[in-house]
Amino acid sequence: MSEKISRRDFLKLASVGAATTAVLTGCGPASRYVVREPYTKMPEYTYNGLSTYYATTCRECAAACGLVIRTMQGRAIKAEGNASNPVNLGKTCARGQATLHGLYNPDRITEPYKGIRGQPLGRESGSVLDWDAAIQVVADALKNNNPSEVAFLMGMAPDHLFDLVSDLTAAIGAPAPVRFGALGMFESRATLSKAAENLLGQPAMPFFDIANADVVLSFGANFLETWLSPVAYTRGFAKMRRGNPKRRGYFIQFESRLSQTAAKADEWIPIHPGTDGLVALAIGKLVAEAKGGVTPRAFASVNVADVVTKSGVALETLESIVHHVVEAESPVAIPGGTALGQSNGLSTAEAVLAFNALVDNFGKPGGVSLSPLSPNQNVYHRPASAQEMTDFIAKMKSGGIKVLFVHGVNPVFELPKSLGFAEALSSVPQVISFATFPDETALASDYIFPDHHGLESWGYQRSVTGTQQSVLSGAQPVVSPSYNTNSTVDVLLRAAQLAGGKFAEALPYADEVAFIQSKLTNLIGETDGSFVAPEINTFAAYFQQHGGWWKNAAELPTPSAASALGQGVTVEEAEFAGEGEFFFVPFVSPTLAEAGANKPWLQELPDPTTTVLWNTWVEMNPETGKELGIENDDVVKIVSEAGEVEAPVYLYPAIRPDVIAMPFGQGHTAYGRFAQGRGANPADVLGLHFNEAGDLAFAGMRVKVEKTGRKQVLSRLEGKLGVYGFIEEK
Amino acid sequence: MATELEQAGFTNRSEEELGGRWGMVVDQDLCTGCQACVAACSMENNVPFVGEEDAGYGRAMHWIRIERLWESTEYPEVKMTPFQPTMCQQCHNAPCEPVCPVYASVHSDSQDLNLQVYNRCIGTRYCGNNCPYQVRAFNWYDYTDARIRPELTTLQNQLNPDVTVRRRGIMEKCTFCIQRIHKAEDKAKSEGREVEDGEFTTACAQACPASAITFGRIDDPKSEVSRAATSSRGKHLLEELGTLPRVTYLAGGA
Amino acid sequence: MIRKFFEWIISPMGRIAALIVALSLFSLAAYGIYITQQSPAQPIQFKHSIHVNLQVQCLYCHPGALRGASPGLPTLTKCWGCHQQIAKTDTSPLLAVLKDFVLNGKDIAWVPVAQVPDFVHFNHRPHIAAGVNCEDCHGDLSKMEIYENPQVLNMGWCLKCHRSRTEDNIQNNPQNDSQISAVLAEKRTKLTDCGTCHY
Amino acid sequence: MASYAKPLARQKHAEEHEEDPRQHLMHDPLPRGQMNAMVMESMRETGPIFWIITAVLAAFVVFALGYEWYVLIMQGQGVAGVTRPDYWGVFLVNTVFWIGISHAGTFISAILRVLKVESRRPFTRAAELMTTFGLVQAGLSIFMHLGRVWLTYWMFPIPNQRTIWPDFHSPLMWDLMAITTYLLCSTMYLFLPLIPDLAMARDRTQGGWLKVFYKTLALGFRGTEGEWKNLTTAMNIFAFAIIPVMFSVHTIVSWDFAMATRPGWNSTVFGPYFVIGALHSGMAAVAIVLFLLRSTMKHYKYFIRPEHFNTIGMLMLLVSMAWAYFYFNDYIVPWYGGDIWDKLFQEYAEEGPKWYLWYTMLICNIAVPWLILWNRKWRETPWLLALAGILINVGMYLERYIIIPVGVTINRMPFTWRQYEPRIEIPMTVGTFAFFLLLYMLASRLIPLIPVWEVQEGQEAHLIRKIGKAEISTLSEME
Repeated sequence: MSEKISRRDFLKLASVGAATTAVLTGCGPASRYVVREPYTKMPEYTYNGLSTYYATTCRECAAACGLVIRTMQGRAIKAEGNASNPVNLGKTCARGQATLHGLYNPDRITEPYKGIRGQPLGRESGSVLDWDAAIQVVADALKNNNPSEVAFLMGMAPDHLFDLVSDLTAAIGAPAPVRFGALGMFESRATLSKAAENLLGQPAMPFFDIANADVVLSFGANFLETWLSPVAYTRGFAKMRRGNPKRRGYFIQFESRLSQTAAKADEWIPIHPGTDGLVALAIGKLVAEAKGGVTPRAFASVNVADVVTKSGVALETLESIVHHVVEAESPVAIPGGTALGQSNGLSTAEAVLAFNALVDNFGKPGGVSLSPLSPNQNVYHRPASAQEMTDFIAKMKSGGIKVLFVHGVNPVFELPKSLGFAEALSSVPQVISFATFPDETALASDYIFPDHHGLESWGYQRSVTGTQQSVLSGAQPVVSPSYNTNSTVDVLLRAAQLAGGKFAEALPYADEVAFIQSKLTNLIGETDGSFVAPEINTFAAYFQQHGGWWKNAAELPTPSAASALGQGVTVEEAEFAGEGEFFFVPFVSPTLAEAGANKPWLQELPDPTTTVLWNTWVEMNPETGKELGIENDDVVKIVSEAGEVEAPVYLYPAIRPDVIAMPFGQGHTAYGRFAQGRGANPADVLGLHFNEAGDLAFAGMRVKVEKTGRKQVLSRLEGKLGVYGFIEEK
Repeated sequence: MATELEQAGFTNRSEEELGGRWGMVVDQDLCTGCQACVAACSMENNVPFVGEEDAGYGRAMHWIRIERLWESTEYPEVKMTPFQPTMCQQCHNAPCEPVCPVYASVHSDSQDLNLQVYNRCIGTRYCGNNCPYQVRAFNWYDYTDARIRPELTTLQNQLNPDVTVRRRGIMEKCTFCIQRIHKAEDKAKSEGREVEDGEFTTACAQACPASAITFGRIDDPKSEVSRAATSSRGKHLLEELGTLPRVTYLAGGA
Repeated sequence: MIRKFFEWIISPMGRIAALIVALSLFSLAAYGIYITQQSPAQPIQFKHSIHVNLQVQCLYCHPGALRGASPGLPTLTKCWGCHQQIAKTDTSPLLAVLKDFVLNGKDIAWVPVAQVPDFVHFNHRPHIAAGVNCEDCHGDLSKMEIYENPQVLNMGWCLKCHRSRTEDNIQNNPQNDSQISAVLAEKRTKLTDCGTCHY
Repeated sequence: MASYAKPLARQKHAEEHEEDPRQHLMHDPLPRGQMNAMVMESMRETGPIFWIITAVLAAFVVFALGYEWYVLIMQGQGVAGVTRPDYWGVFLVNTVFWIGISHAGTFISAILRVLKVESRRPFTRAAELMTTFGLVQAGLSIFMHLGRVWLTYWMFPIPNQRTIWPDFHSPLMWDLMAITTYLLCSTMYLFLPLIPDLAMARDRTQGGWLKVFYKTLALGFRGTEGEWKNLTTAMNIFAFAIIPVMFSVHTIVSWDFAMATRPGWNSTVFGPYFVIGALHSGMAAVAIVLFLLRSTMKHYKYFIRPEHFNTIGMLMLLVSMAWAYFYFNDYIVPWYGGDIWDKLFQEYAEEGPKWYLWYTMLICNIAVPWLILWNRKWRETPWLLALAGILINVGMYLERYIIIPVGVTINRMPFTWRQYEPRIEIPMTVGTFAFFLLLYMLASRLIPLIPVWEVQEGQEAHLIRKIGKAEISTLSEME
């Protein structure tokens, strides 16, 4: 321990020394002689003055991108992409880069606490426990409660912890762990897999091979921002655009606002919210007619003229699109985002998949197929839909849950207020959080037993979608833990041992690494993988070294087109809840996503389309603004049937005049100094409306906009004078 | 080599243009404006964050910023210009260099880069004023001093020891990750060879998910960057000023 | 008041007083500069001379110098590796300090002396590769007990060497070979380039 | 006392209007002793108000230039309003402004002396003092602007162990050289004509530190023929030599901008344009100062008379017209050139958020002088002239403000265009004004602001003899 502490202090001091310098030399050294914290006991590998690189997995979202972390003298310095990981092939997104600001975040939870619900964290409010006591608490919680009343709520990432908990719950007869994340909610994953089940034959995450497509129709899927696996899809996009020297891929985006993805489209079609499915069908019908022959049943029923009026997409536009599609060798259509977050989301998804069936790209390069299951996985397990979360919350309220374990998710912030998770927590006798950061949920828990940061911990993570290969991405600690935290897996293992009996039997592992290796054993035989190893120790070593294990060949289950075309697809008109003159479109902030708000450099990054930093804004068309007498930076109140939220206005020329949009990611009431009390959370106004697949119809609401008379100047990277002109300022 | 570059996107075929050492190509048709390069650059080069108020006032320290303007703001014909990552163009005839009274902004003859020598800078800000691309960032406060910003004490563990941490009153800018250049050259030298193309790259190019940024030797006609630069879509920013930038932009659109 | 002062200051007495004040201020400043040039106190009075004269190679304790910027300091185990076998360790009062450090598992807070400011990116490797010996910069340690810099490590000193070694003169280029002089010229540009050390 | 004097310009004019020639200072001689006594008195007799004002000013200077500057240095330039792209702010506006003010001194005293304009005699020194003190403010403003002012010495060509010299390509280096030269020359040029008066003051002071002060500075001047000869030669040399320096200084200051690759700045006319602008503000400043001296200092009503205001007024009108011409040049050329960025630069000044500054500038710099100064009666009304002077200076300050912080918003990267709002600059700017005033007030207690000997020389040259009934002003060559 002393060695670790001394190293940490040394690092602090050295970096402070590097950063602070005497006034009179300005850029000069802090003093003539810096008395360095002794580092004479450092392990030999940090002794040579060179950097060491560790392969691990990015935990900022569930996409399972591989990272290679450059460390120097025991501290992580730079996150770089793992070039051999098929998901990101050496690339990273901004959040992956900023993961170090999570690791070295000043607001991490440093030791296990017995918290006081709702109180800000700190020695005065909560009392510090030691880990033995903490594990005792967990053990008692497991043992003294009826298994059916023990619940695990976990993050989106299908990782080793999820496997462990699944084993445990299965063994003791507790309900399977529930996985949830705001990203999953806004991506409508349940809808996608349901649509896949209905049309493609099995409940899996469909995979859209845009890399080899030459015409891409995206119905609200913002796959360049946060959708499913942004890095992978961005790679695909680049290949689609410039990969083929002969032909430049053509990309059309249907969305009611010009999102970052739409900004890259050759055609952005500001479509009336909720009519994506109709448009898909209409295009399909026109394509079928253009190709000649009999129009498949799926498209027979749709009335094009009717669609034109409803969607506000001119017939000429449709025809030009049809022309593109007919010309194309491998067109593909993607459903996602706001298109699925409607009351008719499922049928929209089905319509789009049916269109893909029509252009006959199933299983073909540049077409649609099913994402392969990752190694050592036999069935696709998707995160809970909002509907299922409501049931879960109902169970909490009814007292059906006596102890709740929360890890890797922050439902108090991520779930719409109207679901009432925060209230439901109060009716759960014991809530134990494993949060790394003091987020809202952690502060509302009885105990916080902080997990290591992702870069300090072992593990593996499955890639759900984004690559054609089957990938199991490996994680290993790149630095020794900075604080008195403990791996949740170890905590559960030891707790199970303490609890004894069936618990101990369920988890007969010495420690986290032993458990991970046990999960890897079935891969040892595999010969078509990224590496082959005779026995587990070698395999585990390679696994850490390569940053995971993946099949060399693409293996995509191919759906059958016939079944998809055979059945009729009817898209009801979307219903919009509440009254008000505007449609409300929340979208996930491309730079912050759901958990980035506590990383200062992510806050400092401008939103790609509006260039707003450090805050939340309301996107409104300037025309609308003129009508309502609202100017830039006027704080408006958005009132829906479910609630209200306030934020300053950004007059955004590229949004439908009847649509109000707002980014999700800010508006924390906790979660550290960089996030707390900054911006507003659009989830506060979302009402309880679901699509046919049980996903939240988050884009299916009407809202009112009220002036508050206050002004709050938004920080923008752009200079307003140059971008929007200076004359009218006079 | 010259012949290779003759059919180049380079419109200005002066001798300097054909020379040069390090170059970068940015494909605006691929750039999705995702800000990964900005984050990567800031992490690699110890660029401080300045907070909401200062960033809003124009003091953000980004060494690379992704610009976007509007071709038309009239709905529904509204059109956004392609995202344009703007970093120091490493001009061969750099306007920032001759105006510095103390050689803090100076040309590197061995690397053909614009250097900013932090410890020499006295903060006249003439270079920033004279830079047509407005890519220089000035340290308005001690943004990196943990005594002033206690939240940095832990974050500073992430600082890159290969890059100087700047203090107040100093101008700074993109360096083409010169510390990586030096590392690679050092390594190559110790193994008695030249630096190979693609052996290393800048932080932004390394991160870019769309591979919109290419970096390498432009005096080597076989290098990836040279080939990219010869695209007919190639252009330089503010070419009319004759600053001979080392960054080529490939136009967006079909 | 002012008048009084003026009258006093122009009186011989006053002039002498003024002179004394000026002198004392000057000498204070000089002293201030002087103390910044002194080597700091070290936790162990480590005698380089003994070790060097015992034929211990520099790189044995400072192997980092071969590869990178920081030469590194010997770990306790490295010190102890030899010293536990040396009888003198138990007798000598100086070594008692080391013994105490080792046995109580304390870290030795060495204070680096030959250090450059953090805006200078010095790297040992290329210098050693260029055939510069340790003593060329660090002085003859076989005669030095506690280490102190033989000269002020400032930019002029660095440049002096960089320039002299790349000068196209008789000892760098004995038979005035044009190729060699070209190489020298290139080296010179590189070695006098600000960006070689400052970035 | 060997010297030469020209017949008064308005001789004929005066006779036509048969006014009393004694209204001219040159024709209204007083005995030397009395005149010297008057000047000494005006320096000695100080009311409490004077000291109160001085104390207030001093306190403010300590606060603004002391404390505020300390804050600026310790916290960084961020406490000022500068940002990207407005890297340059009010501090440089002040620099240019104060250098402009400083031009008055040289112009009035050197050029008018060379041209033998008689009415310059009483107020050359007042103007020369403005030069020196103005330059002090200019220098301070530059240092305020520097991000790391404690390293300024790196700009001086001093041999150092780094073996680096400053870069003489940089216009800032030219600036440094020019301003230093100008400061030295103008100080010398202030000092030379001061010597006889210092000697006079020395002889009229008994004991005390003032005596020491004068004794030291008078360099033992006793007024022998030889001393006078050398002095006049030296003065003439400097009078001629300093004129090109004056022109070069402000031309070089203008190059700081003209050499930049910025739209609106990169213009060939900036040199003369800045010089004439400097004279514009300088002359106006002289008018203000003369008014203040005349109305505050004892006996000065005798020395400074309407005729002098009249001279200044005419010069102001002249310069104002010249300025208008150059501004028109600077405006029309890019307008015809049709460079999009230059056009935007102009549009931004006229129609941007700071449009009102542009209009105010035109009114103050052109309309005001042209309306007031064409009328002799008005020219000879001190307060009116002072008012015009104040307005013109406001106008000239705005002109610089539009060129630097406003104009700098416009560059070739519209994505970065931002507005500049001064913050700590405001108190510090006021501080420089206060400092200027303070220095002037202290000087008025130490040295004669009226070059007594010069006035006497003139008066002795223009004697009025009584021939019959007629009083005829004659001009005599004196030995």
